[in-house]
Amino acid sequence: MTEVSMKNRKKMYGGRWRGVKEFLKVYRKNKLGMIGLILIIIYVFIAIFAPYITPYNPYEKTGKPFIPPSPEHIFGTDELGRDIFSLTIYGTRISLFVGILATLLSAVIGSAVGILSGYFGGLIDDLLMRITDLFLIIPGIPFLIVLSVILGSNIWNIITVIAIISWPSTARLVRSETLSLKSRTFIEAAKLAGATDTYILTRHILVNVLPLISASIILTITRAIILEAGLSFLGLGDPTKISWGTMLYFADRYGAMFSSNPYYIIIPGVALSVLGLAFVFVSYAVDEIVNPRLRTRRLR
Amino acid sequence: MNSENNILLDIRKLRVYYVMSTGSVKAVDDVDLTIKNNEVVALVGESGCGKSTLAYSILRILPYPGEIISGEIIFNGMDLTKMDEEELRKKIRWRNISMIFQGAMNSLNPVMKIKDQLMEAIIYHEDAIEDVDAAYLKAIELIRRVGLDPDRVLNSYPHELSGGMKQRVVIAMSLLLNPRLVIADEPTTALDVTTQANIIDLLKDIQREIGISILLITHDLPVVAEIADRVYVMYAGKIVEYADIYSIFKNPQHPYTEGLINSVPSLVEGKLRKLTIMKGEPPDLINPPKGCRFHPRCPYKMDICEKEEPPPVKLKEGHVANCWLHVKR
Amino acid sequence: MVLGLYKPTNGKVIYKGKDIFRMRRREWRKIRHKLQMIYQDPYESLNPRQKVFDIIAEPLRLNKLYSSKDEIYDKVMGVMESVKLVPPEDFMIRYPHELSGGQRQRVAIARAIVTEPDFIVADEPVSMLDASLRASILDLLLGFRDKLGVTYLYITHDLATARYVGDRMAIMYLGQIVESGQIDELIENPMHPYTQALISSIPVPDPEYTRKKKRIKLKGEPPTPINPPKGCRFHPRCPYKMDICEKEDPEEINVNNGHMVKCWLHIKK
Amino acid sequence: MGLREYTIRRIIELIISLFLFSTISFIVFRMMPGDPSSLYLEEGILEPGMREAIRHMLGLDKPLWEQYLIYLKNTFTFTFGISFLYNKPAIEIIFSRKLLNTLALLLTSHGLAIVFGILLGVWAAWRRGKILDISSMIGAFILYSLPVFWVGIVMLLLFSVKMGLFPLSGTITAGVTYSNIFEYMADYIHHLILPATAITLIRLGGDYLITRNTMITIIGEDYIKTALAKGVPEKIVVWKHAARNAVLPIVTWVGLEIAVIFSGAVLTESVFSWDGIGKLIYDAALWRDYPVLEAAFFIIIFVTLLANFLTDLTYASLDPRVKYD
Repeated sequence: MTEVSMKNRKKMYGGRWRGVKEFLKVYRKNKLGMIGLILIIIYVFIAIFAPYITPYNPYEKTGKPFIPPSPEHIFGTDELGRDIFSLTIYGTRISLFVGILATLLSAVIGSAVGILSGYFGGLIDDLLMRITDLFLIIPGIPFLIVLSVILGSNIWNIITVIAIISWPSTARLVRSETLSLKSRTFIEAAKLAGATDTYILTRHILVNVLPLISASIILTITRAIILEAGLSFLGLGDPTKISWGTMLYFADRYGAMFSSNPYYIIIPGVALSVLGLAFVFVSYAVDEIVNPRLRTRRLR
Repeated sequence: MNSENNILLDIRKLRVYYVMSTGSVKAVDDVDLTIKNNEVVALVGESGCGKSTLAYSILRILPYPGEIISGEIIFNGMDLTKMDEEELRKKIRWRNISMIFQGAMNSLNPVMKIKDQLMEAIIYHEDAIEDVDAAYLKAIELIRRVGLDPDRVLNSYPHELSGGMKQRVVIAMSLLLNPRLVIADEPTTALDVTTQANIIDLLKDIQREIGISILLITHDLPVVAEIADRVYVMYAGKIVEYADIYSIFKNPQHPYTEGLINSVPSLVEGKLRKLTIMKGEPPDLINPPKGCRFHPRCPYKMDICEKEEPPPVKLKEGHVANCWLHVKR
Repeated sequence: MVLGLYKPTNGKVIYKGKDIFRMRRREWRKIRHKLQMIYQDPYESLNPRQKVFDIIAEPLRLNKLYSSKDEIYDKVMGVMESVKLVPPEDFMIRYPHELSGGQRQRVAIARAIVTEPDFIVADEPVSMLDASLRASILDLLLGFRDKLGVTYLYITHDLATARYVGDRMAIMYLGQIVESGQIDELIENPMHPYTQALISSIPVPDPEYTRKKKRIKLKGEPPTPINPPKGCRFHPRCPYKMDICEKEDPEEINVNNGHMVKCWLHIKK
Repeated sequence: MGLREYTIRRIIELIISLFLFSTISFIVFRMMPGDPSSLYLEEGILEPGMREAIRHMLGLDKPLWEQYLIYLKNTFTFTFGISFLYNKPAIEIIFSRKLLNTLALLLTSHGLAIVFGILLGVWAAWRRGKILDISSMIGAFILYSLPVFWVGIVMLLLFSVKMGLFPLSGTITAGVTYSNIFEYMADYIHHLILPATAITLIRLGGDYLITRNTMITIIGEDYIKTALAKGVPEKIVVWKHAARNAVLPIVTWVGLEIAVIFSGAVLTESVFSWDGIGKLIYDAALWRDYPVLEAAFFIIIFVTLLANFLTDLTYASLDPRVKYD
């Protein structure tokens, strides 16, 4: 109706990002969380600008094999004389890509299954949970080995395969959160106001479940990154791409352990572990904020 | 009449904070409180005002990250805040001061039988008990005293009993070692009305029979009216008024006490009782208001209330209110 | 159940002469917003991820009661003012966790009255709140009765509050109404042994009065409604139990002027 | 429902699950591109003419449904057919030490990780907020983010190559004859130490964190405060009251993690050339040795299901609130 109300409406929608801002304000106080976040930003930066950072083309022989660290090659060279530093920099790309994409995929499947199962209950719940349990029992790596052999070794297959074995735990978590949300009265209130199931699922359940399980989703990234490296280490990685796991595979295979350049083994592993740790830190910080065990609802 | 030897527990200038990175929650701030022998003292306040924290600090079982910052808790001439942990455990906890926790549902360990939970208090106080068998008989007798069947109850797990039964078990447990003071933290909330009445009667009878002191912590004024001898009113971490039970209800002197008492509907008076509507909400205890903590909600606010904390004013023997209204200048 | 969320095994809920479980969907959709509910726990009844404005506007949007955004906006603002969430501009962009318990309950009330209902079920709306806040919430509810003519079904275990807010009262034991009537009449002259026990066990905030009062003690604890006792459901705990109570369920009788009681003691044979 | 009915029902469920898994794994394995004969052909192991004979010998020329029936029969009689690669019954290969080796590795490492994880977690939660709690938590985060195979390689590099303290690979020293069983055991343990330590370290982080988190929730419960107020000594409160309740979620977690545990075994066995199921699966997958793969998977899943069943029973025996339903 009036100008006043239009102005106020703007103010109201202007508040849309306030939740995010507030979250960041609290997050910034968490030291481990900030360390993790900064590390991740550095890794992302490295992954994007890899060609500008690396001194050598990682695919080319630039020195003698197994040279120990020297001013030209700060971490030495591999069995083909390629620069370890450049290889490691390029490896960042695969780890981040696979880790994040596989996690997203598994989060989508897991959330969908978990929400539907928890919300509708009954037969749907029984069926979906039986399927989830079946997938939970599958031993991950042995299964991955078989699947990689069937599907072949390329990066998309690796992502799919990691998502397949990661989603059941997300599904279980989402289901239990959905169940506890479902029993809260605001869901009943929405039904009373005439909301449909789809409306409740998206506007009430999903928006509440995702923050609660965000910490565990972030943790899945660490597991996915380690899984990718594990697969590549077994020689099942994408042979056309440089990955830390593949580097370790060749390092192990060509006896880097006995060579004069043990950095060939150490550097990719450190890169891998630090990235994993960064996500663990972020997950921990998010968990402290979203699911504070200390801040009870009503402190007496 | 107020001879020093009659005082059982004397809390002086107690401060208890929850120290956190975001700021300290000043849950108990400069609190004085005394309990005499054979007396029921009620500590009344709303949720979050620090009354349970006060109870936890007496037995030194504060949850993380609570800390006693300063002050003394004198029991029988001993300062509990400075006592060695092992001595406190052996001489004070349960043997002299026992506690009934808010919601008996959660104060019994779900994976242990009632029998074992009762006996525990006895076993770990060997020096207090000469004969474990006699102690066991005492436990049976107490269970019977609170109106339960020992054969059925002692061998049960907590989840096999109803809420009222668990509350009775907890009361029996609190009396095992003949303590001199029982702290009862909201002993009747979460129980249905008729059970609640039975539990109040039970506490009242037992108190008279064996002559113990009770510190009753509650937000429920009608319950207080029924059982207490004296009342302390707590608001935002501070004691604002204390007096004997009749003075508090008939002649409250602090605006908060007055508002609190007049905001409770009465079954007898029904619609005839005009309820006071208090404005605002209790403050958070990280940044409590300056001056008198009640001033933002007080209908009689003066300028000084915003600036300076009111001193305790003695209105008559045993009736003290911390309010500028009563300070003569 | 009164509000059509769960279907009954038997019986009817009649609103303005019609059984709501027999209504057609379209018809039900049209009147649904006239029946509202206020819940006990304001920490559970508001979606933590919705802003106050959206919480209150949701029933309007879902029932398509207004067509334009401005109309909805004005309505919500008006309602927020009437529940004293002022200034509304400040409150409407907040999330529930930024509000205190009392403010949350005001939001819940605003949401219930925004559709201008005739009938509101209030399920223990003040039992989770601090004593100093209860009176103001009760006052608010009573205000809407006077101003908007709302009818309340006030569910509570707190008889003192019930007497303060209510006109008529029904006492329920194990899923059955055992006594009902005008509230003052019921409290001053209770006829069912359960009502008598209940009233005698309520403490009164007056030390002199409450200490003189005699109390009727009940045996045992309420059994579960899954397997209620035969006959009168109250007989195992009743101090006046007769033989017939174990066998037959008493009829409800009218003792005087709408005071109904369901007890063999008052049935003349 | 009583314990007996519960057990019977669970066993029936177990058999159904096994049947389902067997069918799934049959489908999955036959989907693998190239049967063994074509692979052997490429690698030049076989002469072209012999291919059909081999296919016939392995039963690969039969229609798929017939292969399935044979497969089911083999599975549920625990014979699993003849290995294409080793030309021995698959079950014999698995039980010829390989399963035993894997179990020895997993049981030692996980046993240690669980024991130390619980001890450390309980202790840290009780000392919450103190410097040792925070540093041990960061330590656990680091352990959690390390890849087990890399830890293995670095340990080999350090303790075997540089210091020469431990053997580089295998379960026993090749070509040695032992004069008695103790000598054999000593050699076996000498080989076991590095791989077992690697797994223990990695798992310790997770076991510790989950214990610490549940303990922190439990410490906040009223029954812990009650026990303390009762004058029960702190140590007893921690171990008898708090830890006993904290163990319940840990039991559930360990049950859920059993599948993950087998995964870790494959990588570790590969690094240390530990002659176990993991390595066997890896080789069998590369050479399309269906009977061995099927048998190995069946055994792993059987062990997993059995372990889940045992965890549920353990849980029920620890928590009096559990009703068998």
